[in-house]
Amino acid sequence: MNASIERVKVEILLDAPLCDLVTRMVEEAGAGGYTILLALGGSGRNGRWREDRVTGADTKLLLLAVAADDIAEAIVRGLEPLLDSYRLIVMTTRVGVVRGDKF
Amino acid sequence: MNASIERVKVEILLDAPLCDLVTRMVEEAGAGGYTILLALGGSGRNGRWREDRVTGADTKLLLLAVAADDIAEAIVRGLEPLLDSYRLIVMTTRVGVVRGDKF
Amino acid sequence: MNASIERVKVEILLDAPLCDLVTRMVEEAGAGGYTILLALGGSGRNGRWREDRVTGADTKLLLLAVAADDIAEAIVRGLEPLLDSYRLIVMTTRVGVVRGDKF
Amino acid sequence: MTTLLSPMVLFFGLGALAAFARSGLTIPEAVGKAMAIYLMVAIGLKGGVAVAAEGFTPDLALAAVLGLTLSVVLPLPAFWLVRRVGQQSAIDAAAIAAHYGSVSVVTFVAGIEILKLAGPPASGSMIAVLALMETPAIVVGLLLARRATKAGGITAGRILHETLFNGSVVLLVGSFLIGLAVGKEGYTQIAPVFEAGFRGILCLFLLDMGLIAARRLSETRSLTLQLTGLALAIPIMNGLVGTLLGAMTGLGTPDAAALGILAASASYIAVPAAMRMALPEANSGTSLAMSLGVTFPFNVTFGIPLYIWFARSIAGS
Amino acid sequence: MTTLLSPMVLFFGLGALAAFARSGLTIPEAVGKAMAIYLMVAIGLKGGVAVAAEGFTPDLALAAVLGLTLSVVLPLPAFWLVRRVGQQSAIDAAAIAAHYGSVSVVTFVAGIEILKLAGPPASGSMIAVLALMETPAIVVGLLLARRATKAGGITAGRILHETLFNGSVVLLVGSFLIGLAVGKEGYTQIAPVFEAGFRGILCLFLLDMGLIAARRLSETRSLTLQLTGLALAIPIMNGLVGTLLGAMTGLGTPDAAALGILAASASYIAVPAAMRMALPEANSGTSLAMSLGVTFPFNVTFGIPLYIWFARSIAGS
Amino acid sequence: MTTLLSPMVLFFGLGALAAFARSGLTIPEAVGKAMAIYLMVAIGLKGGVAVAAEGFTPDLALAAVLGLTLSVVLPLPAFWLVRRVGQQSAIDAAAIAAHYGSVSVVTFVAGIEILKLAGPPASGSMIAVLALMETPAIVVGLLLARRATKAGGITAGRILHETLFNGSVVLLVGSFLIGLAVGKEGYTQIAPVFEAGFRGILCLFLLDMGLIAARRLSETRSLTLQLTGLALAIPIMNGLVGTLLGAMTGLGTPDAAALGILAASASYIAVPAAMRMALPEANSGTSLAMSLGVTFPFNVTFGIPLYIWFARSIAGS
Ligand SMILES: Nc1ncnc2c1ncn2[C@@H]1O[C@H](COP(=O)(O)O)[C@@H](O)[C@H]1O
Ligand SMILES: Nc1ncnc2c1ncn2[C@@H]1O[C@H](COP(=O)(O)O)[C@@H](O)[C@H]1O
Ligand SMILES: Nc1ncnc2c1ncn2[C@@H]1O[C@H](COP(=O)(O)O)[C@@H](O)[C@H]1O
Ligand code: NA
Ligand code: NA
Ligand code: NA
Repeated sequence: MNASIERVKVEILLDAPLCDLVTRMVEEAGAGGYTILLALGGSGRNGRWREDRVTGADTKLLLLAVAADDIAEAIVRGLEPLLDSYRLIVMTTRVGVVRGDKF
Repeated sequence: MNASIERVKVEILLDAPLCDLVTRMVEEAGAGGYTILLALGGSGRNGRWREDRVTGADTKLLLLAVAADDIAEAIVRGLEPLLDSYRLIVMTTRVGVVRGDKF
Repeated sequence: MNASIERVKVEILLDAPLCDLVTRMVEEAGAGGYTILLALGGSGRNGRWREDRVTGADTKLLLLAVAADDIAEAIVRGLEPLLDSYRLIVMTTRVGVVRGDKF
Repeated sequence: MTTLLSPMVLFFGLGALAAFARSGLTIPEAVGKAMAIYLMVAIGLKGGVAVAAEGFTPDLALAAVLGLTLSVVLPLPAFWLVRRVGQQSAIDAAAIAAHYGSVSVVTFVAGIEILKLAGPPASGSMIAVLALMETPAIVVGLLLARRATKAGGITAGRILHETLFNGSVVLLVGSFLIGLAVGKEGYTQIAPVFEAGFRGILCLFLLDMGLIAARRLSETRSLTLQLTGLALAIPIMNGLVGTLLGAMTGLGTPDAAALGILAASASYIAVPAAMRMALPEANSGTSLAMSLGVTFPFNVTFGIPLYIWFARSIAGS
Repeated sequence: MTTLLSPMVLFFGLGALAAFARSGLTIPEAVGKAMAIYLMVAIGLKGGVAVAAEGFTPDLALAAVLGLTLSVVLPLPAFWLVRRVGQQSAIDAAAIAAHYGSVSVVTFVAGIEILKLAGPPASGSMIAVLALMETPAIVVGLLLARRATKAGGITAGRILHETLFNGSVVLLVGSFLIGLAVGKEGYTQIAPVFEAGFRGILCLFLLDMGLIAARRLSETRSLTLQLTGLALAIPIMNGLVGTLLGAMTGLGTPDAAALGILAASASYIAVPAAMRMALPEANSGTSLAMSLGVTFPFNVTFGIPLYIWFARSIAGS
Repeated sequence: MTTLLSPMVLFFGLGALAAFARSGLTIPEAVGKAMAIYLMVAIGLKGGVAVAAEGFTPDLALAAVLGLTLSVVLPLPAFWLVRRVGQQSAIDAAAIAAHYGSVSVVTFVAGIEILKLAGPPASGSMIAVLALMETPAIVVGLLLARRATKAGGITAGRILHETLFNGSVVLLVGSFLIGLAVGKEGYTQIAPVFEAGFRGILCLFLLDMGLIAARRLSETRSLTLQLTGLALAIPIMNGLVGTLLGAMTGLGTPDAAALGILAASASYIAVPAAMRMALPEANSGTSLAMSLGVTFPFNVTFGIPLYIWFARSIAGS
């Protein structure tokens, strides 16, 4: 795709109570923006969960930020200390973007 | 993965009021289908937003279409004139799909 | 990204009534976990649909599981017999993950 | 016909018009579900409280037997018609037949209210009949499809379980039993929500149903003229047969009308979900367009008054 | 001023405080929409029932003409002020002007209730005026932006359709017509939900609006001092002009106040959506911060009592 | 015991049965949240209106001091028991102890209603005590975990803020203050929604809670026999201690029972969220399975009647 530039899509699966903390870190790493999706349910080592819990404490979110390589790396590095204790999942994918100058 | 064929996943982040317009363009580009997810919130150059706005005007959607290379390119090309004025974000990723004949 | 290991992200678009069946199969293939997002609407060969149907029968979900190559392959192989009759869409993408030992 | 000008039918029409005019009006799914849950709990409770007062009458047993019979038998002519007239495959015809043998809670609720507006109401025990009629047609539909339901490892037991314990059956039966247990005195303390609110919420719910039915109709690609005709003919036929059967076997006039309404109504919640699992090859677009896009609106506007009129005519003759 | 201590205003304040204190309190979007739908249906129905009783009076025609005129004319001074004082581009100024020419249903509903608490209520027909005032300012705004709205293949017809058939117009007008059709007797059967619940739901809805308005205000990046001043000055100006116009042309005092409230209110639902399509280059952050973050709270707390007081003062003089 | 046959408890049981039968019944999260918001606003308002009528009594100050004391002290034996009997790590035990020192709004609301059904109601000021008891146990829990809460840059101040301003505290306290401000006359205009609807909505909410608690119980992997025993023993112990303390210090019988209910109840909303931030290593599965899956159902069915009976027995002796 000719008009397209390569960038990194960082996807972070996180618990809702951590949202403020994680978005702050993403912004501090220099990301120009991010978008958050709501997860409906899932399963992991701590058992199954679904969204229709009263206790918002284990609602999960999927944060998605498109960024240049160095910023993506800064995001991931910034989160690393949190990964184990907060059980975040972080994925990075190379994607083509149009309007690459934006990120 | 033996049974898998390469296709392009096009992801478009768009404002809800543009949904009709963008889906029409995706269909006209020849895509066999698409799926839409709701974004819960985000942040960009225009500040933060969250879904619990009364004003649906800045609800964001994530449209996702799997397509063959040429169709994906047509989708992206078709959207290009809209990108700046409507502040869409368009990402393309190579993905493996099963049932590749479908797309 | 130095700390990052390659894994496969398997994305499965499925009808809500099949959720139990598919998650069971994903678990049986050995995946350590998965996360489910709700789709809001879409279009395919069977026409358009949106989420605000009473009839939950055609609500669509997007299941997302990060797994090692062999497990991802097992997931896809396990689902293959269902693909045509249940009209699932299965995508696989190579992603970088941190905490790769987890998957 | 005065029922056509009742607020409930008018709100249904408003929703349909809004959808056809491609208005941006939408009602969030969570809200639609909340209203459905409210209506089912309210109707279950009221039925239970009524039966607690009336006691279990022979009429209830009779109505139950009639309902079960109808739910087993009605898929058969529907299957035959959809194959012959509708030109559908055996699997599609079986799925559609299951929809028409089963029932629609919302059609029933609307019917009960229209009955009440027009004269003596149906007895509370008809809610139990409603619950009994949800499942059998699904089994008959699967038998008609002439195949073991083992696609993708889904067993028949699994599907039966899903159907017997689907949300609306559990809510209806559960609330019915709670109403039975607490009786009139227990009900009084929680009654305001379920009594005063009922018709207003039903209006808003029918507004939503109008939107949904009309959108389904305008987005479908698989509805032929023949299938549209059948989506009108089958409910009329079933409704008249149900009413007649009730009247002939000695149910009271309102209960005969209610049985007709149940027979005429077509499922668009429980059956589609079951078919999606058990007969995934069936085209769910076709069956939903018929039951939700054509039959439901027809019943709410013209069908219900017709079955009531028919029940009264037989009784008067 | 007693209205400031009414539960409605206090709940609005609670929501705003919760947002400023960065409390975790949120009201799910589906619930906010449900309450908005409820309020619009209730107010439409009541208006229709009232007009069914009152009949179409010359006052209604007069109020309609006045409302349309205001909606066409008011964007002009707003545009001029936003360009000069606010230092915005023509496109941004046009978008903002459209917001102020159009109306806010919630401001209107709150105003109607505060009017009712304080004395004789506005007549039911003002709901029709509300519906008439939603759209014209959008057209004027687009003309002010001096460009054919053809960005990305979106035609002017398309935008007009979206605006004329947007959800709130359809609900308001549809419920109004249903109220007109069923009249007082038809309304009685569904009234409990829409009467008894109204003020309580309005409280909860204003709690939500307080949260939303305050969050909008604290998250915005584009609100200058000048724009904040204009977001206070324009509604005051428009409100006084609307009230005066109503009083001078002979509308009753409560209707003149209601017209002032409509003129003063700024859209934050229909217009932003239309502008997003038609003038995508306009900064929606600025216009929403003004209409939702500043003007709406001002109107709910100080503006509405001011316009009511003004209407009474003219009448008393 | 008649309270077990109250509609509220029966709906809770229906929800639990539906979940255990793996029925498809779900109540959308938005709807559950809406009901929770409604209940908290209603209970806050009623409390405030009651205190506006009663005035601030010395009893209120006494109840506040008792509530704060219990919330600080009760985590200590719970921590010890969970470490010794439950064999959990210090961090897990601290998190669990915080849950049991804090309170559950829903248990309290159910308790207040059951009290009211059975005799003289608790005084409105107990709502203020409820709000006071949400936070202190969290601080104690963090101290028990013997570590500065600085994981990932989250400061103690941040966590305190999140807890003090969490949604339910803000809603309860805010509505309480609004009730206090508007008094009986101001409340009358909005009362229908909050009075007539209360018990019916509580039924539907408990239906949802039954589903959620039972699902939590059946999906958990970390609940041992010992932990299940503690999830029954700790609330009984706390409930009896709270009731006794209230009775001995001279609170009226209903207020002593209410204090017992508060002491017995375990948080499953505010505390889990705080622990997720402050003690992320703690296994939230275990603490939620105990508080939501075991203690909550126990309290709603057997615990509340027990504490009420105990309060009356002491008073009668
Ligand atoms: N780099 C990014 N990655 C992901 N989402 C983004 C990014 N930049 C912007 N967005 C999303 O697009 C919306 C509009 O962006 P903007 O036009 O920069 O205000 C934001 O609110 C985000 O939801
Ligand atoms: N190419 C595609 N890309 C993304 N989603 C698709 C695609 N094709 C189909 N879908 C989704 O799958 C659903 C069923 O597709 P179909 O079986 O073709 O009707 C559609 O409603 C879409 O939500
Ligand atoms: N391999 C995975 N792929 C996708 N999501 C996962 C995976 N593992 C865990 N999750 C998600 O992360 C949540 C917490 O995981 P855990 O910490 O393992 O309990 C789960 O409930 C899932 O939603
Ligand atoms: Na039927
Ligand atoms: Na205006
Ligand atoms: Na406690």
